[in-house]
Amino acid sequence: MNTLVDSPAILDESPLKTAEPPNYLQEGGSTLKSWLLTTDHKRIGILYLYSIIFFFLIAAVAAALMRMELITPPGDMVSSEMYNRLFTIHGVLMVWFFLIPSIPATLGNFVIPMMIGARDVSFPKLNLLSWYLFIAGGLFALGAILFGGVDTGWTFYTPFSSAYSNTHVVAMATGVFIAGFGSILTGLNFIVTIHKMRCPGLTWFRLPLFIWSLYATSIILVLATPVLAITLALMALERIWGLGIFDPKLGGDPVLFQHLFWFYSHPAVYIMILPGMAVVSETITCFSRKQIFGYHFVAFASVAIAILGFVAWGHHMFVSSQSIYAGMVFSMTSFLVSVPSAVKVFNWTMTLHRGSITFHTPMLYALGFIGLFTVGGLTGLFVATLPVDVHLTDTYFVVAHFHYIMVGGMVTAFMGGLHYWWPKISGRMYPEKLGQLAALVMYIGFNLTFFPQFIMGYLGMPRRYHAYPEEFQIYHVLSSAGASILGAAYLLPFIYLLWSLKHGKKAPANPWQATGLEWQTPSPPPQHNFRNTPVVDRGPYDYSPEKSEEEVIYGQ
Amino acid sequence: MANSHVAVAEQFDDMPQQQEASTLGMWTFLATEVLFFGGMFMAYIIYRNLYPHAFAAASGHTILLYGTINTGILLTSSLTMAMAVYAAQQSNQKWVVRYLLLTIFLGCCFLVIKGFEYHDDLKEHLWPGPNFKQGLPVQAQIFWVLYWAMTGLHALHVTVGLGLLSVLAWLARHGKFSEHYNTPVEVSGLYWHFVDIVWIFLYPLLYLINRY
Amino acid sequence: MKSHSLGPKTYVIIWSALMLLLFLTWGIAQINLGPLNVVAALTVAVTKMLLVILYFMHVRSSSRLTWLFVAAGFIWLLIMIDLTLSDYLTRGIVR
Amino acid sequence: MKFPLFPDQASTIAKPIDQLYFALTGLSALMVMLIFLTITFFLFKYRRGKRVNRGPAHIPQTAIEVTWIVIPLLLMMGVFAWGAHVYFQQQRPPQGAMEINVVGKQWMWKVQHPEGNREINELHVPVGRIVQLILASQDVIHSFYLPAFRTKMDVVPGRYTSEWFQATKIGSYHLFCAEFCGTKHSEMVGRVIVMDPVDYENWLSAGQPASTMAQEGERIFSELGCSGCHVGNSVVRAPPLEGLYGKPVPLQNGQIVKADEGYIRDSILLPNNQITAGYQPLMPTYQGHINEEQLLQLIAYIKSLGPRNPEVRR
Repeated sequence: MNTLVDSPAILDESPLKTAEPPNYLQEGGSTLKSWLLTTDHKRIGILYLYSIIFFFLIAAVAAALMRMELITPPGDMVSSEMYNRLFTIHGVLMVWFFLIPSIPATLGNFVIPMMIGARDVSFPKLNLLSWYLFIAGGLFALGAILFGGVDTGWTFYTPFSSAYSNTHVVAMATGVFIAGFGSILTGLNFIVTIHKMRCPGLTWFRLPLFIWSLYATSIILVLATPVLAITLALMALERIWGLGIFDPKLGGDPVLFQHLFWFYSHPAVYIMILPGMAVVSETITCFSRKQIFGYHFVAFASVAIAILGFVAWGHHMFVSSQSIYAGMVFSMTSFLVSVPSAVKVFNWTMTLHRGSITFHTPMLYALGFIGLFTVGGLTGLFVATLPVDVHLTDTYFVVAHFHYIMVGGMVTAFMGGLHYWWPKISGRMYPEKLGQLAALVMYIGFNLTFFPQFIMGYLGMPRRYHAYPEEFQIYHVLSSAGASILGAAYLLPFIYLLWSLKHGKKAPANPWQATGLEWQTPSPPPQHNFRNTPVVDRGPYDYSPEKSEEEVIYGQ
Repeated sequence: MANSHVAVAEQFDDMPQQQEASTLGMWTFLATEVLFFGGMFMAYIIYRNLYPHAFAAASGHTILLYGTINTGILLTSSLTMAMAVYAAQQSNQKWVVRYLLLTIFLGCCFLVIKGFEYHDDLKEHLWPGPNFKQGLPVQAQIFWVLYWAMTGLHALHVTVGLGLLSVLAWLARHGKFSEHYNTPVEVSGLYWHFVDIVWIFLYPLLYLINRY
Repeated sequence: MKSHSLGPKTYVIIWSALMLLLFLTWGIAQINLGPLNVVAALTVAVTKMLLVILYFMHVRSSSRLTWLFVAAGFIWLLIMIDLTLSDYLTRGIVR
Repeated sequence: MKFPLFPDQASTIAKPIDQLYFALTGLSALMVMLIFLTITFFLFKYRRGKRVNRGPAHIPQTAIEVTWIVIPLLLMMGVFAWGAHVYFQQQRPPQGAMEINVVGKQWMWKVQHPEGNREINELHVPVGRIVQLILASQDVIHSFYLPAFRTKMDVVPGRYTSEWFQATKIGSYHLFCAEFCGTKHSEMVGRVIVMDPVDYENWLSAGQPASTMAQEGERIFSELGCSGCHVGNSVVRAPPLEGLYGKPVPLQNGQIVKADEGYIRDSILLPNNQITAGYQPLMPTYQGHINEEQLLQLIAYIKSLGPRNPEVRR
């Protein structure tokens, strides 16, 4: 049940006489200053948690307004200027200020050092700096929104962004640029931490798959984000000083901007899914009490996705006037990326075989993830197929496809991970029944919101349209109805999780009887995670379904 | 990123772990930097490939003398930086400071010369836009956009490096570095050498097209 | 603590080589070699870079992990350049 | 409220693309069923408290892994090859296409037929004819999207792109701008009207344009003073344009390029890049003196110039 030789000693030994030694929330005080100057990875994780929820709410309001506007065909509720700002706000905030930091910077920050038996990340001050960069970037973005917004879409395509838009493009790009450096530093911190801070006995193939996935994510953060930074900087140069590197009037090529942008933004899609896979590998094993099926394959699939993710970007540009031969190369590589993703799904499925399955909230989210990610992944094949994509690109089919991955995949996994580690983070249990209810409602709401968009997309409904021909209305109405259900499903956990902070049941050190070092220390953990450095002598997921059954049948 | 105390930072077990982590961290950061500059190098490759004549014509207006002298200065500053790291490893307090100051001096020389060069470039109307120098092909402006962006960003990196080195020199003067603890010097050295490497490529790409 | 076999003597030799290469690349640029000019200039630049990386940055005596990280940056850059060129070099072939 | 399930199939390429789409849908449905049924089965069979064998299963793990890596990989490559095959048909215009010029600008589509007819946000085409659109943008990137024809192409400033189709059904279909282009992006829409060829001829002549595109181009040609260098005996200074279109042009640097629309466009706007062998780079740029529509007219004029005197060309 545990991966430690001496875990009882760790749990029992307490240097202080009190029954409960201070945890990370108490040690160092609870003043605002103690939080804003903390270098504790757990506190930084929580700072991120609050910040990304803040940005999520703004972006969600933008989405809600858009869905309301789209209930009727004419653009009658908001003006087209407003609508364009709304989807830009939604895209920019969701991508850079919610999804990219969502699991890595919150749950990742919180559990990575604990999972590898370390006291903290390698560079705790740098970790705090990442958060401040994130916030500084966020303030620029918010500023850009408050002073009139931006209407370029999150893709900032030139020459519209560099020469034609009359909005605060530079401020928004600056925000993304700064936040980008925050995520580079987070990735750097994780890479070094995973390489250099593992506790004795924790070899690479004894690492939980969460670590493998986040390592793969960090590779992308470190190697892709700088290209986004320089691309946005070049775009801003044109806007500020007329240094038109992509300006067609000087012989510049707007399509080069797209190459550079997607060299970052396609791998970034995997920043937005690998951490979700990371969470699912943890929860699906825990709640089926099973060793993961094909550990090595799942681990290497993460790395394969990270690497292959870098060679597929051109599939966003099949109709951009790029060479059709390049299109073929990128189409082929896109199909290749689908294989390791499929391997993961198959392995999770087989993990359930001969398990001892319970349906706690994190498990429901994990199963939801598999379902929605499968649909998202399979529709990815449609848009990787060259001629089909020519028809589908820039339609609602693509919108539905990436929401299945990013919301159905990443947000679902984030919710699952948040529930899974909530006892560790807060020291309190969440209300289980409400959790299960929210997970089910989310599943229904999500599918109702986004499935109609596939059909609408094949019919030819273009994305980023403020008004549309009336034959698409039925699907927009269904989608908006689903969105309101989805909204409720996301709101519910916020309420009961906040409630549980005060009124939830006190959580034991290991409520799920999970393996993994983070469960071998009290909930909430002490400031430096472990009282003694743990020593590991076996691989992860050392579960026994038979033993769990005995506990059920013969009592604890 | 590394603590300036001789004591091992609390998240680490021992000094080797701390040093390895810092060095690995810097290498990771440099990989990031490779791709940061890489975006512009790629734009350069694409456009030079599309407009070889315009690039040759435009490059002819860069000031080869300044560029060459600056290359020599930066290469030499890499030598003094390497020597500073070596002196720190030998616990040679006096020479750490001297080599660091020498490196800073060379870095400043580079920036001053670059400043003169920029001044002359501007006087020649080589800033792209409506007042761009007459008689050059339109696409020459693309070259000059790249010139300003690449050298400007490089100069920014030199400036950051000078800041880092100044802090190091100050710390070294207070005897912070020895054979037991010299990670900051070594890690900053890596950064400085990287900045040098960027220039090693900028020099032939910007200054040396069709000089015959 | 890594033990470096490198000392001032090696550094000065490397520096001399770098200066020599600088002179060389400047000289070659004055001669018309056609397309070979670019090749020569880049060969010299790569050589200079390797000297700096291997000696000044101590990669020659570093762990395999460092080699991997050094390589990663350049390999990724090559991925970016190659695949983008796959577009630009084959554009307009089919009409 | 309408409840459409499938878009009109109104071009020759629509059918092969829809076949591919259905194949993918079938494949996906199969995969979804496979995964969902397996998971559901496991969830019921192995839920906690049920008496079943949970002992270690002796499954040939590596064999299974290799199977579910190789089979999807082969399937994927199959789909890729099929897709690439259809893609070539979709991208390569067949011989004998009639050309129509389209200029996208914020926020309208301006169409010019070679006969001189112009329309805005409407495109009339005859059924059964192969139509190739030459697309240009006056400002930002647009995308010319015809869902019923399953075709779409970005309209990129600074160059010509093209798309082709062969309409199979008479009717009126949506035209959308599919690349976000600013405030009124969603109003940059129109109709494609597919007509019987006879009706199309009637429509063309009913429009009664004063002059054809090439004639318009000829007017611009003399207005801009192009004839000063490119016509008559002055061709010593500038290359002659007669019969130029579609021919290979030897350049000063030894390269040979084909004189297509893109080449002529670049030669007018960015004249110093591709110098014809044997000439000096004397031509000034006409950037800013001429808009995209006039440029297309000018090119139509140059295209209309037949070979004048074969000996003059080098």
